[in-house]
Amino acid sequence: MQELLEISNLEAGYGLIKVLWGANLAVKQNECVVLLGVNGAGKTTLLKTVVGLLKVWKGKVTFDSNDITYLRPDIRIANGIAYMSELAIFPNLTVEENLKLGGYFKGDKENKKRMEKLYQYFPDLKEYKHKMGGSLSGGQRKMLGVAKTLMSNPKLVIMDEPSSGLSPKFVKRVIEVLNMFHEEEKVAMLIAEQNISFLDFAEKTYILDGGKIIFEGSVSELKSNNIIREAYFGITH
Amino acid sequence: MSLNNLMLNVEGLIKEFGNFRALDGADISVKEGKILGLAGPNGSGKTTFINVVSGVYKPNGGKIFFNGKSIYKLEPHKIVHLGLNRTFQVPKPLSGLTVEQNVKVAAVYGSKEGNTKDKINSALSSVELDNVKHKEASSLTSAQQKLLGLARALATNPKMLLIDEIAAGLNQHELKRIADMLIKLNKFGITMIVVEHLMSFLDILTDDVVVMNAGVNLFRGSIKEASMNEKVVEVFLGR
Amino acid sequence: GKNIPSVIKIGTLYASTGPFAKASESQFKGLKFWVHNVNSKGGVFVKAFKKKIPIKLIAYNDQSSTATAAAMYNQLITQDHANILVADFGSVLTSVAVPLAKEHRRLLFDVTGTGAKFFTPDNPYVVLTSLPTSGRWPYTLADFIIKHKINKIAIIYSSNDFDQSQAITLHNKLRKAGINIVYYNAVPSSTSNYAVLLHSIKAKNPNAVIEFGYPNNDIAFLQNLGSSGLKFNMVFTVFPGQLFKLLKSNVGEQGLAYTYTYPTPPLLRYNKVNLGVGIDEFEHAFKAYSGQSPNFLNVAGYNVGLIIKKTLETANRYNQLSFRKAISKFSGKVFTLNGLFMVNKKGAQIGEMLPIAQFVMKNSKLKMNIVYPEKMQTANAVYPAP
Amino acid sequence: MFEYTVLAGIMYGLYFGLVGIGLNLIFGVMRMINLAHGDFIMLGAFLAYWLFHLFGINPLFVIAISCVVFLFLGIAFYYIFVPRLLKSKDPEMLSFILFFGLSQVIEAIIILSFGNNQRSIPSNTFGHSTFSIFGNRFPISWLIVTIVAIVVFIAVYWYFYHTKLGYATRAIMASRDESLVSGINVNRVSAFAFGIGLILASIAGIFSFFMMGAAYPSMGTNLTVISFAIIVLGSLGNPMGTIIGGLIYGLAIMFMQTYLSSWSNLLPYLLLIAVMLFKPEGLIGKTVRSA
Amino acid sequence: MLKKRIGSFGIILIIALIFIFLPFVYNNQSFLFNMMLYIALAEGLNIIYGFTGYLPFGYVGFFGAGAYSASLAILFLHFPPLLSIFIGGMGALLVGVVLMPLLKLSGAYFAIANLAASQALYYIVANPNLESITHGPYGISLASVYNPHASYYTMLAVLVLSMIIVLFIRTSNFGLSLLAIKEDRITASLAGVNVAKARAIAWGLSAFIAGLSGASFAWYVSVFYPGTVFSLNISVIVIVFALFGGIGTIAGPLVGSLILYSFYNFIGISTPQYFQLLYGILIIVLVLFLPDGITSILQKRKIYVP
Ligand SMILES: Nc1ncnc2c1ncn2[C@@H]1O[C@H](COP(=O)(O)OP(=O)(O)OP(=O)(O)O)[C@@H](O)[C@H]1O
Ligand SMILES: Nc1ncnc2c1ncn2[C@@H]1O[C@H](COP(=O)(O)OP(=O)(O)OP(=O)(O)O)[C@@H](O)[C@H]1O
Ligand SMILES: [Mg+2]
Ligand SMILES: [Mg+2]
Repeated sequence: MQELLEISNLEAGYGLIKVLWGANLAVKQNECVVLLGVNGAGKTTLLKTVVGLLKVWKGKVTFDSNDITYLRPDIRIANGIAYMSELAIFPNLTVEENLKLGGYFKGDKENKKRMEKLYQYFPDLKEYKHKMGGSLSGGQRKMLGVAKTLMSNPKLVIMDEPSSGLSPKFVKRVIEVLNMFHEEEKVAMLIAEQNISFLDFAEKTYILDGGKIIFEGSVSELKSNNIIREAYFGITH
Repeated sequence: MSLNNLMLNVEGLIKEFGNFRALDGADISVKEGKILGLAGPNGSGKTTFINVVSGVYKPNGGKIFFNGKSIYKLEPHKIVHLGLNRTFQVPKPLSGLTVEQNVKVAAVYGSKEGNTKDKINSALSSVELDNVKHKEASSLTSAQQKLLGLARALATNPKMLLIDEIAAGLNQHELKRIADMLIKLNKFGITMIVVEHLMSFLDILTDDVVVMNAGVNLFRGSIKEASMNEKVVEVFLGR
Repeated sequence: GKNIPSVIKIGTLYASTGPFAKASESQFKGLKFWVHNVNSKGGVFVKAFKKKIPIKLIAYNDQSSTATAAAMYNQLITQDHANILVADFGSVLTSVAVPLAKEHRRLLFDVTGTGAKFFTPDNPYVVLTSLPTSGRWPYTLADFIIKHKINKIAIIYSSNDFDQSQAITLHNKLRKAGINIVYYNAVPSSTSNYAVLLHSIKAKNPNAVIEFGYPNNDIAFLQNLGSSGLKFNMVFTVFPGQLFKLLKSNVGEQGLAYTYTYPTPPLLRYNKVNLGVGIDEFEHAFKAYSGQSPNFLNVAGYNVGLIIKKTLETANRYNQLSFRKAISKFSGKVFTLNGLFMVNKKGAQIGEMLPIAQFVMKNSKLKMNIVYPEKMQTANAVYPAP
Repeated sequence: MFEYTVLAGIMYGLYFGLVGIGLNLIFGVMRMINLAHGDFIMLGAFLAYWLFHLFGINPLFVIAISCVVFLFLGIAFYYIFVPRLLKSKDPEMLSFILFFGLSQVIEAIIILSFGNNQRSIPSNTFGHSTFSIFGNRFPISWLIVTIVAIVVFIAVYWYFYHTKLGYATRAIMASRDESLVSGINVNRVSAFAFGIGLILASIAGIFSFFMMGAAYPSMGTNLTVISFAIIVLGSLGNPMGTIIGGLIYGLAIMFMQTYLSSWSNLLPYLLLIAVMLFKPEGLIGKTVRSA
Repeated sequence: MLKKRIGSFGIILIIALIFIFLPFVYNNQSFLFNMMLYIALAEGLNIIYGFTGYLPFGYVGFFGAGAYSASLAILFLHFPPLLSIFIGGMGALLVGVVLMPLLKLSGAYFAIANLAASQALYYIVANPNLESITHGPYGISLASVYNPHASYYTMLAVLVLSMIIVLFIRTSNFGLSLLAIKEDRITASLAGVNVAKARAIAWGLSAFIAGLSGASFAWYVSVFYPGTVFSLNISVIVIVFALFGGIGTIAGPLVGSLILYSFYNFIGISTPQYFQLLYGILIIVLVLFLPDGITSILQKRKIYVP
């Protein structure tokens, strides 16, 4: 199958500090990729560079066979990428307005339909739809972030730690919802996560370390790698 | 259970935001030297509980005793001086200051006891941030910023800590490291309430958990009992 | 040793920006015009040296700021050693110069700073040249009202030194004459909307409305009056007589018709003078010099020049106290295009009385009549206003 | 008298809502304090003055011209200043200084080119007549200004709540970064909003003659200060709240003038401080959590 | 720390010596006086703005309060000038205490509320109804105690005091706690800092300095109007001076005032018509290209700026 997103030899960072040292990564059409990496490895930096919040220093990013390395973020989004950052929401807008902005490129009618669908999975959001995003609890914000990202029907969803801070019930719920969109709308996903429950649904995994990809492979390959098991899952045998 | 060795005793705590009750009469107590796990579905009021107990938000009713003394509606810095501190779920570093300066403020103003330099060094080494102490706090990753928050709290010589989801977003290996860190601190005599969603993490720390729901405590007992409790499974763990 | 200076240094300030810029620049231009005139004739005659000496004008921009003005006056005195010090326009910018001049024993020629407290018996180093102190302005106005037995008066004034001292004088004089004052209120100098105030005044049904304000206030007042549809028998404002063109362009001839004001040169035409030129000749020459017809402040600036000239011609010795003595000597004897020059012991101007004028419509053109005092009168007042 | 005061207060207040709204819009979208706001009002006034006196163009038509002129001006200023400013540590406070500089430049240029005279458009431009409400007579120009203000408010409301651009503008007000990744062209939308902010200021300027007597180059500072009072009374960062701020200001001034005239300039500021202390988010603002 | 303190003391000493002896060689005392005045005000503003992040848009309110308190002490209580200057400082401090609740506000809200407060104060003082107390719009004349030399050296003392206070804050833990408050109030309070008290102290010191400066100014000029000492321009100019140099240091406001005030005078004299234009352009260019002030050039090179 064709590559949807392709990152090659990516270098980027903040000010004078280089964080990514030539990362390579690819996501195929309708593929689900989980990006692992210890704290500080540069996962957030990588995702931000892909959506254009950070400048690329060196390397190339292609999406849908277009070179998007130097495009503005909004154009990348318009081309079919949806992004959920770690903070994920508009604090001064209501929950409902947040969701609507998730579907910025969609019509009102379509937005309404999608919103109702997402409310079914996240009843809290429905209950608080007129509350300000910024007054929600940490976990509620994550739910809002996830739901907001799914409002548009993108080709590729990029999420930065969608499950952190969610209660176990909602971690399951989020995985369920992502799975559903993955199947129904053939969305490709690139998700930076630490929660191992996400592995069950990944088709490919990458491990980022020190700004470089040090592992690429399927979940079973990952799980059978002893060193990685020790470093990432704390399982020692 | 005699009242004397309750380090923190909260009864019927109420907090309202407009006409919404985020805490609706929560009762939570911890004995000196223990670790209490605090879990519950998103939005159940865990962070609000910490916010109110630490004085960041003013309560609308109930009682809060720390070491036998009421700290109800006391200002945060006074509560800190009594020996109770907390960390934040969404980290709030002093962004423009260096890591070391972050901790220094706490060491100087948090408590009179002890040598400032020593307090800074030991707090930073407890959370393993000594290698980045000259970095600006804003350049740390969010996980590091949470640890920095813990270091600031430690530098105030706390008797008790309220820890809010310090392990969220970490991998299993890192979780273990943080858990060990907390256990070590507990061994030095710091009582704790640890808010966390991952039961496996709480499991390493303690066998005593409270599960909150909708602003009240739903369950108290061991983790095993919790995982078999119908209601807890229903609202928190999910089937 | 008597070494004769090659030039007489006159130091002054002006403001090119800020609230006083417009007025200050006009006054400055008048002074420059005078300097231009005397220098084209080889300078002024200085009696102490029995010799004509050219003038050198040193001028700085204080940008309407008193703090800057203080530093600049100081600069003029201490760095540039100006022989003669001329104040910037108005009380505010003059205020900082008064103590400085006194401290450095330099005679301050105060052109338009009319604040009464500048003039104290213990300070010989200030003299007001081109306007009376503001408390004296309404003397003739009060007489006019008393003489015509106009009762029920409304006085509205902006709360600043200049306007309040006029209001107080008028209030006291009318009270003494037993005239009923039905409305007496201060408004902030920043007031720009008089619509509601006018209705409050109308509610008291006065025969005359006297508004003391800065030019901004007068403009807003007259405009609001015009568009409100309200009518009063008599309306008086301060500035149409000083800044006629400005007021006319802002409120229109209709807005000024039948209102009263204090006329000043060039609206007042003093041609029989014993110092300098008369107003006709001045107007002509000034137009040739600057391309514009002069306003009152041009006259005021020119007038201070005339007084300086007379001072230098009169003083026996070339020092500041002799200058002051010389002024006392010719005070009351000099008549310029600005009227009679007469100062009291404190240096305050008491000669130039401000008459009362009324604008009338004649052949649908605006015309100004002097209606009081009688000896200057050119027409009877049209009262009540049509 | 009471009735008259209320009516005048409302009309005057609506006009002052117009004076403040552009400042609030720019603050809301960019978190920038446009200290040159009053100078843009002054520019609007001068544009109207010149067009009226040179070509006899009625102030109402100047609105259309100023929409074009100030939109371009706004977009240009946005691209020159804002992106750079946003990169600094404390854009909100720095904007304060930067726009102070800009206000100095504008004032200086106008004085250098036209002198520091007061100028006005005759108050009978819209005819000599007066109109009356409940037996109270007001100048016709007030009616026109009131109508203009209301139309402008409706237009702003429409822009914010019924156009995609306005919707995006509100999103940027809430969070610039999140807007970027929601697919909004943040620079373009903000530049447009900046332009609208200046257009609103200029419209207030066009009608300043009828509500404030005359216009002059150095009138800006005072207007900026009053605008601040008004937008905070309503709600900082919420443009529609400005209308409420304006009304309170207008009514307060008129009542003070009627009943306690010499203190009338004090009231808005006391009101402002009181609102800040007891309801700092403004009379209709909302807050988000701090921990 | 000790080294830094000594270094900073050196600067203060040099500045003091310069202003002690300069009048003997350069006799435009008013220029020197204003220079000292603006430095002191910029340092005073620095205390609250540079270290706690509260931008006092209405800083001139304290200045005016100081000028008026001192003048009234002289006129009504017949206090000697020096005592009255102190009363001026206390008057401003009192205003600061009254305005303390404003510190609950943050960012632009605070700046604007403070502006409103200073305007309110101005309109109260200038109100003709209070003529018997404040002389209303008529202004104040202190001709009886006029003494440019004594007031010059008083201003110098105020200047030195302001710099010493900033020095102390800059090099003490108290200063660090203020910086912590600036970054995040809640975090600072959980580090044990009594936020309300710390910022009240900074606020009070800042007000006190402005009050002393205003009082000295009143004595020096001896004739002034309410509009003179409550002019919003003073606030804005002082903010611009402080930012131009760079806030949070002693040197920043000092250098900023020295350069800009000289510029204001000398360029202002030679090219008056274009001065305002140049000044405006200078400010714009500075904010865009050197937003942290000129001293930040050194700081970026890791050179310590006292
Ligand atoms: N704004 C910044 N300025 C300077 N350095 C930064 C900044 N943000 C992140 N860094 C540095 O970049 C590195 C990578 O950070 P990044 O946030 O990408 O890690 P991450 O893998 O997402 O970690 P986490 O699991 O904690 O989210 C870290 O060393 C961090 O200190
Ligand atoms: N300042 C506030 N204003 C309004 N509502 C608030 C505020 N703070 C908290 N809430 C509400 O109170 C409820 C409890 O929030 P809290 O943050 O305590 O939950 P939590 O148990 O910590 O959840 P999580 O596990 O997601 O962090 C939520 O519904 C939240 O929206
Ligand atoms: Mg990350
Ligand atoms: Mg929480």
